[in-house]
Amino acid sequence: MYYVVTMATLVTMGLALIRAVVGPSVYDRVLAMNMFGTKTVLLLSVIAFLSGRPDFLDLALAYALINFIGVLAVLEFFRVRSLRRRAEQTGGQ
Amino acid sequence: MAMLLDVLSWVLLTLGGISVLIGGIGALRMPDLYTRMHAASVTDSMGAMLVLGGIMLQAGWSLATIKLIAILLFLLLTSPTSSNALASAALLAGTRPLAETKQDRGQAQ
Amino acid sequence: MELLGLYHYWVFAILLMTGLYAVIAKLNLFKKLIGLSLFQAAVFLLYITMGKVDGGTAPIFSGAADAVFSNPLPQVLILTAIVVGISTTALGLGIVVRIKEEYGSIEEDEIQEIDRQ
Amino acid sequence: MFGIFLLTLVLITGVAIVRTDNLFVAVMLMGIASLLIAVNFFILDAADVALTEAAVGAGISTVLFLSALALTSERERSKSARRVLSFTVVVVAALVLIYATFDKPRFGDPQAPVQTHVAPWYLENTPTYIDIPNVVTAVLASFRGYDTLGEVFVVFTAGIGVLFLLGGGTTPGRLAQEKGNEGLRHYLIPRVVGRFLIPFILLFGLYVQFHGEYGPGGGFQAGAIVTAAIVLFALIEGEGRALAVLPQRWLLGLMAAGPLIYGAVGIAGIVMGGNFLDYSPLSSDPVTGQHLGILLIEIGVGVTVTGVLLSIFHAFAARGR
Repeated sequence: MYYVVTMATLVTMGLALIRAVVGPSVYDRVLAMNMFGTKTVLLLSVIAFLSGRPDFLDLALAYALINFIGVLAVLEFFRVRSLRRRAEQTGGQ
Repeated sequence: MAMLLDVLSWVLLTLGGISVLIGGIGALRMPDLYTRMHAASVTDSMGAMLVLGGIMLQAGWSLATIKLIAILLFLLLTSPTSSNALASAALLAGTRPLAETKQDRGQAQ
Repeated sequence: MELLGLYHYWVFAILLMTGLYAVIAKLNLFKKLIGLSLFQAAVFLLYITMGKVDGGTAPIFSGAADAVFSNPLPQVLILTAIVVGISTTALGLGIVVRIKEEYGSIEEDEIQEIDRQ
Repeated sequence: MFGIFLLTLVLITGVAIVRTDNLFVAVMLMGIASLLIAVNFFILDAADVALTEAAVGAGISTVLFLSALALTSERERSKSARRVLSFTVVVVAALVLIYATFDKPRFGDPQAPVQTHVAPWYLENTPTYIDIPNVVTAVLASFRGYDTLGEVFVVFTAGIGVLFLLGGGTTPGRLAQEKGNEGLRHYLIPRVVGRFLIPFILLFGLYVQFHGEYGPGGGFQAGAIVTAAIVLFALIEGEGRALAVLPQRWLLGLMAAGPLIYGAVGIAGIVMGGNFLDYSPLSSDPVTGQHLGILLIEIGVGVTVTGVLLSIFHAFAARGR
C-alpha cells in the first residue's frame, strides 16, 4: 500500500518538475520548488516505513522545518531587488 | 481491531495518494499562477494530513508517531504560510489574476 | 536487471558532463559555479551508489542480528564533502561578487574585453 | 525501482539548469535537484548523507546563491562560446564514461572491490572498539578522525577567504537603524510562523548534534541546521537584530574554536600517552575515552560549521547595503 503513495508522490514530483521547467513566470518555479519540498517530506516518511527503519523520520522532520527558509529567502530576494530598482530609478532621474 | 486499523490506514493512504496526484495535475494544467497555487497548496495540506495519518495508524503508539505528529504540525504551519507569502509577493510585483484581466478586457470593449 | 543497475552510473556520467558543459561553454561566471555544483552532486551520487549493497540498510546498528549494512566509508567521505562543497562554493560566489563590483559584469568575454583596454 | 524514476528526474533537472538563461530559475532548479538527490541518497541507504544534504541544500545553499545573485545580474547576457566544440568534447567524454561502466561490478554486488577492503573491518570492529550504533559517526570521528580534521580546516579556510574577499566588519547598531534593512518585518504571517519555528529548529539542531552517535546526525548536520535557524531569524527580523544576538566577533570566535577544540583533543591524546587523535587514553576505560573524544570533536565540528556558514551569510548580506 505504501507503493501506491510512493508512486503517486513520484508522479506528482514529475508533474511539478514539468511546471518548474516550462515556467512561465519565476513565481511558477518558486511554487514548484515549494511543492517539491512538501512532496519530499511525504516521500521520505513513506520510504522510512517502507524500508522498515522508522527511526529515520528525522530526515523528514529536518525538511519540514527547513524548507520554509528557501521561500523566505526568495521573498527577501524579491524585496531587495525591488528596493535596488527603485533606488536606481530615483538615482537616474 | 488490527484488521480495522489496517483497512482504515490503507484507505487514508490511498486517498492521500489521490489527493497528492490531483494537486500535481492541477499545478500543471491550471491556466494561471493563482489557480495553480490554489490547486497545489490546498491538496498539499490535505495530502499531507491523509498520508501522515495513514502512516500513523500503521506505526501505532511509538516514538515514530510523535515524530509524525511533529512533521504534520510543521507542514501544516509552513506550507500554507509559504503559499500565502508567495501569492502576496506575486501580487505586489504586479501579476494579476486571470479572472480580473478577463474582466478588464470585457470592460474595455 | 543488469542494465537497470548500470543506469545509476549512466546518470552519473551524463550529469557530470552536463555540469562540465556549463563550466566550459557558458560565459557567465555565476552559471559556471552552478555547473560546478552540479558536477559535485554527480560525484556525490557516484560514491553513494558504489557503497550500496544488495538488501542492505543504513550502517546504523538497530539490534537486528542478521542485518546487512551498506558501506559506511563512501558515506563518511561524502558527508564531509557536502559541507566543504558549500563553503568552497561560497568562496567562489564571493570572488564573483568582487568581480562584478570591479568590472561591472560577470560575463567572461566582457571582462576580457575590459582587461584588453 | 523508485531510484530509476528519481534519477531520471535529476537528469531532466540538470539539463534544464544548464539550458535556462535566467539565473534565478537556475537557482530554483538547483534547489529541486538537491531535494531529489537527498531522496536518492536515502534510498541508497545513506541516511547521514541525506540528512546533510537536507540541512545544507534546503536552506543554506539557496540562501547563499540568492544573496550572491542579488549582488550580481539576474540574466545571462552573452551566449555560450565554442558551443559545438565543447558539446562534442562533453558528449565524447560521456560516451567514454558510459563505455567504462560496462566493466564496473554489478550494482549492489557485495563482492565488489569497494565492499571487501576496509568497510567490513569498520562494521565488525565498531562494536568492540567504540560501541556506538552509528558506524558512519564512528568512522568519521574516530577511525578517520585525521581526515575530518583536514575537512574542518578546509571549511575554516573557506570562511576566512570569504571574509577577506567581502569583509565582515559591520557594526550591528548602525545596521539596525539603516533603512531598507528591516528584513521581512512587514510580511506579518511568515514572521509569526517563522518566530514560532526558530526555537524548534534550534532544538532539532541540538538533537542532531548529540544524537549523532545513535542515529543519523553529527556535527556537520547540526552546524548547518543551527545556521538555518539563525538565518531564518535574520531574514524575518533583519540583519541588524541577528548580528545583535550573535555578533560578528563571536562568530569569528566560533570559527576558530572548532579547529582548536579538535586539535586540543588530538594533542590531549598524545599527552595522555597515545597517538594524535587517539581517544582511548582520554579515560581509564578505552571505550569511554572514545565516547568522550567523539562527543568533543563533534562539538568542535558543529561550532566551526555554524561559525563559518553564518559568517559567510552575513558577509554576503552586508555587502548589499
